[in-house]
Amino acid sequence: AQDGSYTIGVSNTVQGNGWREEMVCAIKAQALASGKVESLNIAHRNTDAAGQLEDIRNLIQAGVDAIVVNPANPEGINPAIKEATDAGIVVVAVDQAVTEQSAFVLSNNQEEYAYLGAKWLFEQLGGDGTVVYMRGAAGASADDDRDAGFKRALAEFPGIKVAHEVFTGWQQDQGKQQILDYIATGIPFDGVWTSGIDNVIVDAFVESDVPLVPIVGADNAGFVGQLNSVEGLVGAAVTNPGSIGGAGVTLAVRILDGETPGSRTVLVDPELWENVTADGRAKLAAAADPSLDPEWPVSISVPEWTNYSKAQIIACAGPGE
Amino acid sequence: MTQTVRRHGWAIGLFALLVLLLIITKLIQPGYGASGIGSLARAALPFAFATAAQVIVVIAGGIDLSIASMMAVTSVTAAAMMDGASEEFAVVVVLFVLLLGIAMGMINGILVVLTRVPDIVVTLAMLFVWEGVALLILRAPGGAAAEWLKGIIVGTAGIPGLPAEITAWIPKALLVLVVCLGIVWLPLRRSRLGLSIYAVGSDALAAFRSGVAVNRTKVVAYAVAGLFAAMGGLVLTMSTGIGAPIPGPYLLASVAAVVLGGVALGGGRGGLLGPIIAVFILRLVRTDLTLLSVDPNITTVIEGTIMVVVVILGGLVALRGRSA
Amino acid sequence: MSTGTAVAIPIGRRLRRFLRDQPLVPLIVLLVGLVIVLEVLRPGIVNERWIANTIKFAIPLAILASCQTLTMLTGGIDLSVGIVATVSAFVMATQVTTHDPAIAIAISLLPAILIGLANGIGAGVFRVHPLIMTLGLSLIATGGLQVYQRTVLATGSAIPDSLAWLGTGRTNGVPNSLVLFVPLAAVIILGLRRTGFGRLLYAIGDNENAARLSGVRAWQVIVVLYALSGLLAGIAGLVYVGLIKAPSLSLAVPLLLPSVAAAVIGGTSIFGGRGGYGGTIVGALILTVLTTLLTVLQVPEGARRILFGFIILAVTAAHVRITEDS
Amino acid sequence: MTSESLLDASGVCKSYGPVAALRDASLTVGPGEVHALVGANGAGKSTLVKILTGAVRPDSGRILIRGRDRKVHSPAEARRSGLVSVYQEPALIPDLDVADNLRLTGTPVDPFMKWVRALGIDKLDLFETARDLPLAVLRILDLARALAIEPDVLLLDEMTAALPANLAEKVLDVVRRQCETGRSVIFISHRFLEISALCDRATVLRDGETVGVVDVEAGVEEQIVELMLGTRTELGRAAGKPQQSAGDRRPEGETPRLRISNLGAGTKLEDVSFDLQVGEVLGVIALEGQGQDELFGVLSGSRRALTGKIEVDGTEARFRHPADAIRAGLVYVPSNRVDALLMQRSVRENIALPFCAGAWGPIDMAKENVRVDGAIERLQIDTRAQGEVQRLSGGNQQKVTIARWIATGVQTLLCFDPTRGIDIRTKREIYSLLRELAAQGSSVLLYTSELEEVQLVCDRAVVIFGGRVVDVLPADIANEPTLMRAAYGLPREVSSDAIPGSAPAHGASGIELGPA
Ligand SMILES: Nc1ncnc2c1ncn2[C@@H]1O[C@H](COP(=O)(O)OP(=O)(O)OP(=O)(O)O)[C@@H](O)[C@H]1O
Ligand SMILES: Nc1ncnc2c1ncn2[C@@H]1O[C@H](COP(=O)(O)OP(=O)(O)OP(=O)(O)O)[C@@H](O)[C@H]1O
Ligand SMILES: [Mg+2]
Ligand SMILES: [Mg+2]
Repeated sequence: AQDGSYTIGVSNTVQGNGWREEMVCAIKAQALASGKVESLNIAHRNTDAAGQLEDIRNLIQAGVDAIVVNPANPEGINPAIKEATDAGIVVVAVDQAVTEQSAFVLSNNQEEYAYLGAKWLFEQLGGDGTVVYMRGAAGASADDDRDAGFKRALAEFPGIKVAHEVFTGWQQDQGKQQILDYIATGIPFDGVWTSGIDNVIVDAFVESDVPLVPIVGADNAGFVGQLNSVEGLVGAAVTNPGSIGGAGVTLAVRILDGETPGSRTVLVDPELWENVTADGRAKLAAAADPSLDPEWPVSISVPEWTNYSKAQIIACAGPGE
Repeated sequence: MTQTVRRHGWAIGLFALLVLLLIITKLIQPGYGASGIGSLARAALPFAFATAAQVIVVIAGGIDLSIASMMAVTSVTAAAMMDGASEEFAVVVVLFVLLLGIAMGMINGILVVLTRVPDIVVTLAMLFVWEGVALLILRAPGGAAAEWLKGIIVGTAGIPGLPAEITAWIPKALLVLVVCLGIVWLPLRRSRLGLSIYAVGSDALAAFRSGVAVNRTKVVAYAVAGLFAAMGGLVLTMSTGIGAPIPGPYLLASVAAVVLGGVALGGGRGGLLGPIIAVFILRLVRTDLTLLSVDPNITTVIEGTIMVVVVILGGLVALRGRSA
Repeated sequence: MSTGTAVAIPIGRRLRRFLRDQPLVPLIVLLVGLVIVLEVLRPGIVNERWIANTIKFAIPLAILASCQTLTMLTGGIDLSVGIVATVSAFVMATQVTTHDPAIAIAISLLPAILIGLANGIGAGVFRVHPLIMTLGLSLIATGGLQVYQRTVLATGSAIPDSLAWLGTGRTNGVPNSLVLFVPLAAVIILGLRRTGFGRLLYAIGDNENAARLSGVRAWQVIVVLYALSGLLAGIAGLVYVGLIKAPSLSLAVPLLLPSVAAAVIGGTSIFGGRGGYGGTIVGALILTVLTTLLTVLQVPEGARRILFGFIILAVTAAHVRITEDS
Repeated sequence: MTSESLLDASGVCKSYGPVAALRDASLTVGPGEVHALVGANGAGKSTLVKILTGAVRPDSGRILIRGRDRKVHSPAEARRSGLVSVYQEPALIPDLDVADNLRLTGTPVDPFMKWVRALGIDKLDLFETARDLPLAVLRILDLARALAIEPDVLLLDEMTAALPANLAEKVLDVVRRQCETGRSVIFISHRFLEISALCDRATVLRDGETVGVVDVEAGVEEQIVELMLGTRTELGRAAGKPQQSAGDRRPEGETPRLRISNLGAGTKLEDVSFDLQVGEVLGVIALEGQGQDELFGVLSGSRRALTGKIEVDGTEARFRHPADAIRAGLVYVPSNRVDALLMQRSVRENIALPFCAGAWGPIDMAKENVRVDGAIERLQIDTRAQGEVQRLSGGNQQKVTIARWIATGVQTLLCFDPTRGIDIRTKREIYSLLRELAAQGSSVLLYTSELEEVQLVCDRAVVIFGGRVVDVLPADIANEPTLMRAAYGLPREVSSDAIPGSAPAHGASGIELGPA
């Protein structure tokens, strides 16, 4: 296809979650901003790897030039990716890696995400104490990767014990009930690590009138706002940009334009913003954005990979809309 | 003849709708052809098995909310067992997993019978139980599948005696579906056991008085559902090459396909053909919406609307037919 | 043959009969049992604050379960309550940034009633099975919510103080949400027993044809019922968002299956004609306590789900056994 | 039949919660015997049958089959011991066709078809779904299926209750032939004519106890009734002739309560016209399937008329829903209680149901109590098991369906075979109730399959044949032979002084079902 007339397919398997919604908006905004994408074809629903196979094959039938996919898991969709690349379609996996060699990968480093936050938390506690470990959804591969990172950090701090491990299922309400229950037991603990269900945890402490402990969360707008404003809250936000989807579009367009990158895999390493040091506070203050949905990550762009404006991503409009 | 048409009227109507949709698909995307049909068949496979499982339980007057969870259990079991094992061992795995499915279905059925709690409640509880079992077997997606198993549902089938022009259009996945469902369903449907399943769903008291062992029949229906669910789980592992412990979206889809296919929720009425065609229709609608690159959120609205409208139309047609 | 009058009924039989006539009693016994187990596993957990939290979380569930109770009495079910509650919560949270809270709340209940009305028209007039009708509409509502979400991305969201007070606040240790819930529950319980509409729900669930022959226009009852169910779900969503304080696109969706379970554990027959709301409330409490119990149990997640399933089954089976004719 | 009994049950007890269905029942049946099981509604006849055939487990009791102790746990086991029952409710699977129903029970088709023909049904489509067959045909098929497997003991629970006279006669013939081959039949019926024509002995149940076994011979009816009811009084008198009806005293030219002109509906009701006067009980007589179902359907608002019109008190009425008919004062009592009752709800809720239909708001409990209690009292409903209507016996259930309308204040009562399967005392209560209502100015349209009821309660009778009215007779000449002739579409005899009580010569001509 010539410049300015690419058709890009998108496949995503989780619907109704702020992070994923931001990812889709970033994809739309970047497709529009690039000026090289004629239309987007988005398959976006709650399904499993088999459903994603179906969506990718439908996209192949639709004759797209490239597919940006947030894989349901690293291996399950390999057959369809292979079929796509065999048909000459560029496939870019974002957020999570895929093991199929013919795909390009532009992913957030989930293991590093957990390691970074956990390490900061354990250091904050002086390497000694107990923490509540609030994971994501049992059986999800991103959760498994994060678990590996968390365990790696834990191994480095023999004085830290996990007082309580639960799965929030990445659901705000479950996370809140779980932490309220645990607070009610009266068993003391020194810190909380969350897999991104964070602002409701801070709320739970405030509502229960118990002293806050250090809390690690993601860079969701709600939590970042709390780190800036809640009295006595010590915590850190680890970035996990949903805008990686926009970066995926950029990569796909570059490859279609003939600029194939040297490496097939690009890992976007997370950053950590804490509110203990002045430096960290400055970063948090700069990142805070109360106009965003509290569930949306504040890192609405990926430097060097996206070039849309904030207005564009919030407008959430793709080419032709 | 008219008897057949009357009895299978709904399935025939659905089939016409499917053909119409295929024509529309071809109009939308002139390149749509054998490969498109092939991926349609592969996409339909897990849904079709989940639906077949649901059909038999619904005909027996129950409902099984644990089907997707059983599929997850069998899928992770198969993937975990095949991980690092030889290609031949996969045969053992397949047999084991099918038996496992039957066993899980039997447990569902026995609990329904023993506890006297309504089916929907028992299987709701078992939904959590089987989900937990799947998580205990594999805590994250993983495992492997034998190459020959993966190959079974890829490509087209050469059937001896048929010209290549035709066989080039018959995906292996469709053949697998027809064979697996046929092997179980056809002998069952015409047997006394099959009649008993219909009888129990239609009127359990009358069935008991007709000498049907009601409880045993129910357990059998659930066991066959477990078998179909195991096939569905295997198909998941075959198509993805791994097992995933989180159940896919097969439960509600199976209920929808059952109703669209003309099986009465309440039991005793309907067959397997209609619901399976309904599965293909639902998958093809999905394809068309993707081909048309409809906004994904609108897609959900359209799918919901189609479900409701088809059932309403079906109801109106049935009313018309009855009063005529 | 015993000839004397049966004076000495064995104590077991008498207990059974008592339990059968008072089906709430065994449920409450069970609830207390679970609480005791919890206290044994985690001494000190059962305190005033925990009880308040449990009630706070049980109330939205109980309101959602009232939708299931009412519809199940007619032999139906409402699978759209999870998304309807979410829609209300989300619409309220986004509208409140530009409107007065009272107006935002009114606006947010509108889609809830409309979805309920559509369910009712499908189930009552077109005779679509409620399972399918409400499932289809929940798909439609999910899509609609996503579309709506796109249009309000720039507006942001907020939780009005009044709802936060209602959802999370306590007055003298008593959760504020009881202010809403106690009258609501009383209206539902009395409405079922002492109004024509309540009686008609039972009648339609028991034998729709008989009701028809007695002059009942069932479709009218069904339409009103599902609209009411939508309204209740909307209210539940508002209370819930006041409690969680984070309006997400899937806020109350995970409560759908528990809402069915609460009604069933509470003794409402899924086939219609039998049950009541009192049991449902206890059922919601049982589920909430059970969730806590499983959270504090230190076992693998898989084992936790297995236990959850079996406990629900055991509770319902015990209840069936106690309340059925011996 | 003295030496060796085929079936010997003794000390059978069965309780359903607080209700003792059987306290101490016994029954002995010899080979080649037709044995009647009689008792009032709720005496426990059906329960005993269910226990004998394994459909219900007894609490205690001993059952000997051919002298050997047997525990039957299911109807299938009972069948293997040679006991087969035709239950009070149809037992064909509604969603299976007849052929599949036969396959399900392993019934051989040829003998089955032979019996079906012998029982008076000439045309039967084996591929018809059971749900679509009329009740009477279902009962016949049940019986044919039982006969086809040649049981030693055949148990017939109110087999003839739902049958039109021509089919009932065939059943009696078949039963007679059955015992000629040495097989036995246990026969339950509330019709003494059938019992005296057919049975050798009768076991009488009262309140779940066997209170006597009598040989059936001339004049034994009084004895049976006495055993059955446990009283001696008021039984010699029948319900008596109709009182001087209000219809006769009506001034000329008054508008009738209900005027039906050229009514047609469905495929069976073609063209029916008649008037129902104020204060009149009008009988409707028809063989099975002559359009009476459609007629009552239209009048009760459950189905729509194709042609013709209905006038209520002189104004034309159109019913699109039973609610419309009820508003016009036409209320319907179906013969099948299952169609009319909320089985899991209380007697009170069942009776109060029509009030709730119109008033969704709060219920005035005090007012409701007065009305409901009044109706219960007036119909003498046995309310021991009033928590759930399904625990009442058939007769009491039937009373509840009528009580509902008594409580509402009835203008026009449409009764479709209200005494089907009801014991003689309850029947009489219902007869006098209908007369009482008429005397108070209500009108009653009464379809009945028991011809003698016309002279017992009606003022006039219309006879419908092939979807048309073929005759209208005043009660005094509407004796059974006359009605029977008319029902078959034969012209009225010139001299109509047939002797009441003489056995009607029906069933001779091979009448087919459906319109002629
Ligand atoms: N016997 C029947 N056969 C076919 N359809 C029926 C029958 N009875 C009712 N319906 C249809 O079922 C729906 C609900 O019936 P219902 O009797 O409760 O309503 P209704 O009050 O009769 O409605 P309307 O006022 O439109 O006549 C209506 O659409 C009605 O047309
Ligand atoms: N399933 C049941 N649950 C509770 N009570 C029952 C049940 N079945 C029967 N009974 C009660 O047992 C008694 C005997 O009932 P049964 O049906 O045997 O009477 P019957 O003699 O056949 O009466 P009918 O002539 O009206 O058919 C009645 O009082 C009835 O209410
Ligand atoms: Mg009986
Ligand atoms: Mg009876």
